[in-house]
Amino acid sequence: MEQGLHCQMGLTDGEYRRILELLGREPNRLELGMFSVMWSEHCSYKSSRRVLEKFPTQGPQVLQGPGENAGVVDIGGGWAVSFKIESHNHPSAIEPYQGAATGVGGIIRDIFSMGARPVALLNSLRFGSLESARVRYLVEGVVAGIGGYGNCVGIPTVGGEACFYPTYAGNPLVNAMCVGILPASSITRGTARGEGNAVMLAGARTGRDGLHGVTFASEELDEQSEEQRPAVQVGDPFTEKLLIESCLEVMERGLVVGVQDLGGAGLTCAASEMSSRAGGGMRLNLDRVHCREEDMDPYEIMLSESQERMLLVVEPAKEQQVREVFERWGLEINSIGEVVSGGMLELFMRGEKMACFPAKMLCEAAPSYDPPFEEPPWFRELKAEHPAELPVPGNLEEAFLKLMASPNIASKEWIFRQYDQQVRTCTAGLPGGDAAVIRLREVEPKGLALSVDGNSRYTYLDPYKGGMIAVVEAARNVAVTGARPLAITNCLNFGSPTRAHVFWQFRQAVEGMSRACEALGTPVTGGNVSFYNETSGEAIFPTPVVGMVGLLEDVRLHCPMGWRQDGELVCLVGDLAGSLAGSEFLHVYHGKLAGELLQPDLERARNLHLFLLEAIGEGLLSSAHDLSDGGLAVALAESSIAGGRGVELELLLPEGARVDELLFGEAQSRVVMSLAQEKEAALKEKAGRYGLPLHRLGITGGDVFSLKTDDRFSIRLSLHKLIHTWEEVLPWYMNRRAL
Amino acid sequence: MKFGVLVFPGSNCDLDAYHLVRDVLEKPVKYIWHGEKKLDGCDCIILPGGFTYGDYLRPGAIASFSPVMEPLKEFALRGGLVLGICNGFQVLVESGLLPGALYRNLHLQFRCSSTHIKVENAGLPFTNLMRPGQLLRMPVAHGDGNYYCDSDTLEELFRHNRVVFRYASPAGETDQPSNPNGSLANIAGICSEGGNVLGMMPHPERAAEALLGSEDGRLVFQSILAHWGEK
Amino acid sequence: MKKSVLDPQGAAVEKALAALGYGNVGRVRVGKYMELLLEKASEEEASAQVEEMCRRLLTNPVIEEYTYRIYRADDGVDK
Amino acid sequence: MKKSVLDPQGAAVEKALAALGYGNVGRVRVGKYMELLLEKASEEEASAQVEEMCRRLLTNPVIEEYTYRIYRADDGVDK
Ligand SMILES: Nc1ncnc2c1ncn2[C@@H]1O[C@H](COP(=O)(O)OP(=O)(O)O)[C@@H](O)[C@H]1O
Ligand SMILES: [Mg+2]
Repeated sequence: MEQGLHCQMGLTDGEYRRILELLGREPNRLELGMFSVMWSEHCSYKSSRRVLEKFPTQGPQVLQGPGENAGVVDIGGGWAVSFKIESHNHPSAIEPYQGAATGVGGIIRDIFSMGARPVALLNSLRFGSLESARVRYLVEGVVAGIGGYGNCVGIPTVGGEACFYPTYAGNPLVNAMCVGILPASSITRGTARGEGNAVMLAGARTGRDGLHGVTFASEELDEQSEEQRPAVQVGDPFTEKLLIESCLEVMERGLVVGVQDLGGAGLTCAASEMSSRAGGGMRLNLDRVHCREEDMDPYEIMLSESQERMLLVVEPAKEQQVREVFERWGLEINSIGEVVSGGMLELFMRGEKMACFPAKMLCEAAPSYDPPFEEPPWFRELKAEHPAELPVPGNLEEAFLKLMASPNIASKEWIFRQYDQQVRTCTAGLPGGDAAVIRLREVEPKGLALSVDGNSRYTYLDPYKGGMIAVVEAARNVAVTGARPLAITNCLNFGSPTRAHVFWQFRQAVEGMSRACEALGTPVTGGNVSFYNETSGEAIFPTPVVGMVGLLEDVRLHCPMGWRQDGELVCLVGDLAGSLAGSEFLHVYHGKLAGELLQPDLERARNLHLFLLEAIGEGLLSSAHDLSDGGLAVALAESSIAGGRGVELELLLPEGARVDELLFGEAQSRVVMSLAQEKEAALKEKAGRYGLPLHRLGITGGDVFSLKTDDRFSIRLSLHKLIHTWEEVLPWYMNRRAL
Repeated sequence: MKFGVLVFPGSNCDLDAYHLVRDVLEKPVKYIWHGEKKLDGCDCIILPGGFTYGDYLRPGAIASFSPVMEPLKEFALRGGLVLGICNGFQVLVESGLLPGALYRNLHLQFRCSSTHIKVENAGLPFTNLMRPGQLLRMPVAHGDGNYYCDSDTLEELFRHNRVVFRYASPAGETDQPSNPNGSLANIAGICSEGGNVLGMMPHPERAAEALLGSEDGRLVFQSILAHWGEK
Repeated sequence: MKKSVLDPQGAAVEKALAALGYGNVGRVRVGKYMELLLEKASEEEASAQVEEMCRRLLTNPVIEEYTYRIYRADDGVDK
Repeated sequence: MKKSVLDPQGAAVEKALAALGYGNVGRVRVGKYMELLLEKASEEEASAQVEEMCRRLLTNPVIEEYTYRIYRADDGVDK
C-alpha cells in the first residue's frame, strides 16, 4: 500500500486505521477508493448525521421519511407525493451549465426511483453581485443548464428563488428540487432483497467522468479547483427521459424488487446502500458493465459518476421482461450480478476477485463525528447594532424604487422565461407568485402548492431564528395560495464543518428549523447537506433552504397574489410595522447587515395558516400575498404589478414606529390581501377568531400606485414606471454578458 | 372523429395533446408509437411538442426518419389532417411536409412566455371557427422556433395564404417586439398547399382550459371538429 | 450556415469578442463540426457515403452548407 | 469535445445513422465550427490572437478542445 494514498483520497489517518480494523487486513486500491467515496462527507453525512437526528420526521402524512432516495407524503385519495431537494454547488462553480444540468438530472432520478412520476421542478439559486462579469457568466450558465435539462425531459420548472449577495461570489449555490406523484400503496424502495435476484444496470454507459466527484464536493473550492477537470460530467437529458419512461413502466408493472439511481459515488454507493438496506450483499461481475471507453479498470467502473444510470434488482423470472422494456425505449441494460446472502459485496473482473467485504462497512459502519462548535464573535456584535439609530430616508419614493430595483426583489422573469413552466399542462400558478400551483390529474380536483425559501441575511445574523424563519416563510408561501403545508425537504448549505463557528451555525439552524417544523406540523422527509462552501478560506453565509409542499383540496380555488378587480378592499393581516434588522432595505439602502431579528411567533404562524386555509376555502379573498424581503411597501407593489392595476393606500404609522419600519421593515406572519368590500365583516370576524390583527389599507384600481402615510404623499408612481423599474433590472445586468 | 398522437423518443407534450382530446374535447384518441407502419384509422394526427431525440443534431431531424413518417406522408398526401405543434412543427419541416426551417432563436435562449398570435387564414380545417385578424393568446416554449425560408418560398407562402398565424402585439401589430424568436415576417404557423397540414410553434393545447390561463387554443381543436362535422 | 441566413450565434460571439477588446474580428459564423469513423470503405466509397449522409441527415440544406475531408486509417474520417 | 467527456449528440447521431442503414459509422463526435475574419494582422499575430480568444471565450476548456487554421486574405480565418 502506497504511503498516504488514503490521504490523497480524502481519508484521515484515523479513518484509515478504522478500515484496517474493520477489514482485518489492508484494503487494495479499489477497496480503499470505495471506502473513501462512501466515507466522504457527501455520502456518509459523518459530521452532520447526529445533528440531523434532531429533525422531526414523524407525522400521519409521512409514508417515507429520510433515508430513502426521497421522502413520500400521503395526499389522500390513494395518492402520495415524493419530493426532495439537492445541491450541485461545486460542479456549478466549475462548469455552470453542466453542473446545474446534472444537478437537475440527479434529483429527478431520486424521485422516479421511488416509483413516482416527476411532475415539477424548482430551484434555489445564490450568486455573488451581478456587477461581476464572472458572476454573470455563472448566472447565465446555471440558468441555461437548469432549463436545458428540465425542458428536454419534459418536467416543468415551476418555481424557485434567486438571490445575489457578495458572499456567494466564488461559491454559488445551486439547489434543485423535484416533486413527483405516485400511488400511495406502491412506493419502490432502494433495497436489494432476495438471494439470487439479478442486479441490472440500465441507462447510459459508464465512462471515466466524475471520478471522486463526492470527494470534490467535500472540499473547499480554491484556485486549483478549475484544474479538477476530470470531475466534470455532461448531462444527457434525452437519455434521462427514456430512463424515466422505462423505469416507471417496469415499476408500474411490478417487475422490480428495488431501484436506486447512480449518483454521487456511482455504482459503489448504489450497490452498497441497496445491499445494506436489505441486510444482504451482492456479487457483481464488472466485465458486464457497459462502458463508454475501452480498458476501464474496476476502480474506474466502481467510482465513475457518469449520469443517467439506474441500478435495478429483479427476480430472475422477470429479467427478460425488464430487458424488453428498456430496449424498446432504446436503452442499454445489462445484468451485472446477483443478490447474495451473507452481506458481502464481491466484485469480479476477468474471473478475478477484485474486492470483497461486507456492504455494511461502507454504510452503517461509516464514521460519525461530533465536530466542536463555538458561537462566533460577530453574533453578539451584530446583534448589538441598532438599525433604528440610522437616519430615516429623506426621500421615501427614491428609497422605495431603489429597493424595487434590488436584484433580490426585482422580477426574476429573465430567469424563469428560460424554463418550460407549462409542459404537462398542469401548472395553474406560474413562477412569479408566492408558491407554484400545480393540479394533480391523478386525483382531481386536488393540487399542490410548492415553494423553496431561505434567507441567508437572517441566518447569518442568527442561524437559529433564521432557520425558523426559513420554514415559517416557506409554509406561509404555500398557505397564501390556500394550501395546507404538509412537509418539508431541505438543503443545508454551509461552510466547512471543521470550523467551530460554522458548525455552531449548522447546529443552530437545524435547531431553529426543527422547532418551526414541530410547531407547524410539517415534518422533514429528506434533504441534503452541502458543506465546504468556501472560497479561499471564507465560508458563505449559512444558507438553509427549505422546500415546502402544500396540499390544495380544490386547485380551482387557489388564490393568486395580484389584485384581481378594481374597487376592492386591501387589508393586511399581521403587524403593520416590521423590523429593519437584517432587512433587504438595510442592505440596499444603508449597505448594512446587522441588528437583532424579531423572534418569530410560531403560534401566530400556525393560526395565520389556518385562517388562510379557511378564508380562501370559503372564497372570501380575491388575492393574498405574503410579506417577505422589502416589507409592506414591496409586497403591495408586487400585488399591484401582478394584478396589472393600481391602488390607493393610506397607512397609519403605528405608535413608536418609524416610517421606514412601516414601509420596509420585515417580520413574519404578515399577508396583504384584497377582497370584495362586502366581505370585510366576515374577514374581520375570522381574523378575530384566530387572534390576528387586521388592518384596512386602501382600495384597488386605477393605474397609479399611491401610498400615503400621515396625510403626506409618500410614494406616488405610475404603474408603468413601477413595472418598468422592477422588470428591467435582471435583463439590464445580463445583457452585459461578455466576460 | 378519432385522433392519433405520435410518440417519438423524447416527445413530452404527447401527454398534453392526449389529455386535451380525451378530457377536454372528450373524443377518442390513441398514442401511435414512432415505430408503427400504419396510422390505424385516425382522422387527425397530432405531432406533439417535446425534444425528440433530445433535439440533438437539429430539432426534429432524427425523428423525421422514423418509420411512422412514411404512412404519415401518405396520409397527408391524401388530404388527412396533420397538426404539428412546436417540436411537431420542427419534425414536419425537417421531413419536408412543410417548407422552410426552424432554427435557433435569435436571442439564443429558450423562451417560455405568453404570446399573441394573429389569425391570417381563417379558412382552414384548423381555423374555421376563427375570424381573420383575430388575436389568440397562447404560450410558446422553445429554443429553436426561428422560422426561415428563402424569399421565393416566403412569397409563395403569402401568395397562397399559407401563413396561418403571426406573432402580434396585444393591439394586433405584427411588430418586432412581439416576435419571440426572430422568425421571418413574425411567422408562428404555416400550412401545406392543400391546407391539411398545419405546423405552429405556439402551444394551443396549453391554452385550452381556464385553469391554465387561456382558452383560446381550444379554437384550433374545435375548428377541426367543426370541419369534420362534429361538435 | 449559409451566408444568406442570419447566424445568431455568430453575431453573439462577435459582440462578445468586441466587448473583450477584439475589435478587429468580423464576419463570425458558428456552425457544426463532426468527426466520424467510417469502416471498410475505399476513399471514393467513403466520399460517396459521406456526401449521401450529409444530404439525408447531417445537414439541413435550407439553412446549412457543408464541406468534408477524408483521412485514412488511424484518425478516422473528418467531415 | 474532449474524448473523455460524454458527447450525447454524437451518440444520437451515430444511432440515427445506423438506423438509416449506415452501420459502418462509428465514434461520431459533434462539436462547434467557427469562421472569423481577423483584420490587420500578420500570420503570427493572428495565431496568437486566435489562441487567446479560444482560451478566453470561444471554447470551454472544461469540456472542449480546439484546433484552428489560418488562411490569408480572401477567406478570412478558420478555426
Ligand atoms: N431560480 C428561479 N427559478 C424559478 N422561479 C424563480 C426563480 N427565482 C425566483 N423565481 C420565482 O420568482 C418569484 C419571486 O421569488 P421570491 O422573490 O424569492 O419570492 P418569495 O419572496 O415569495 O419567496 C417566485 O414565484 C419564484 O417562483
Ligand atoms: Mg412570498
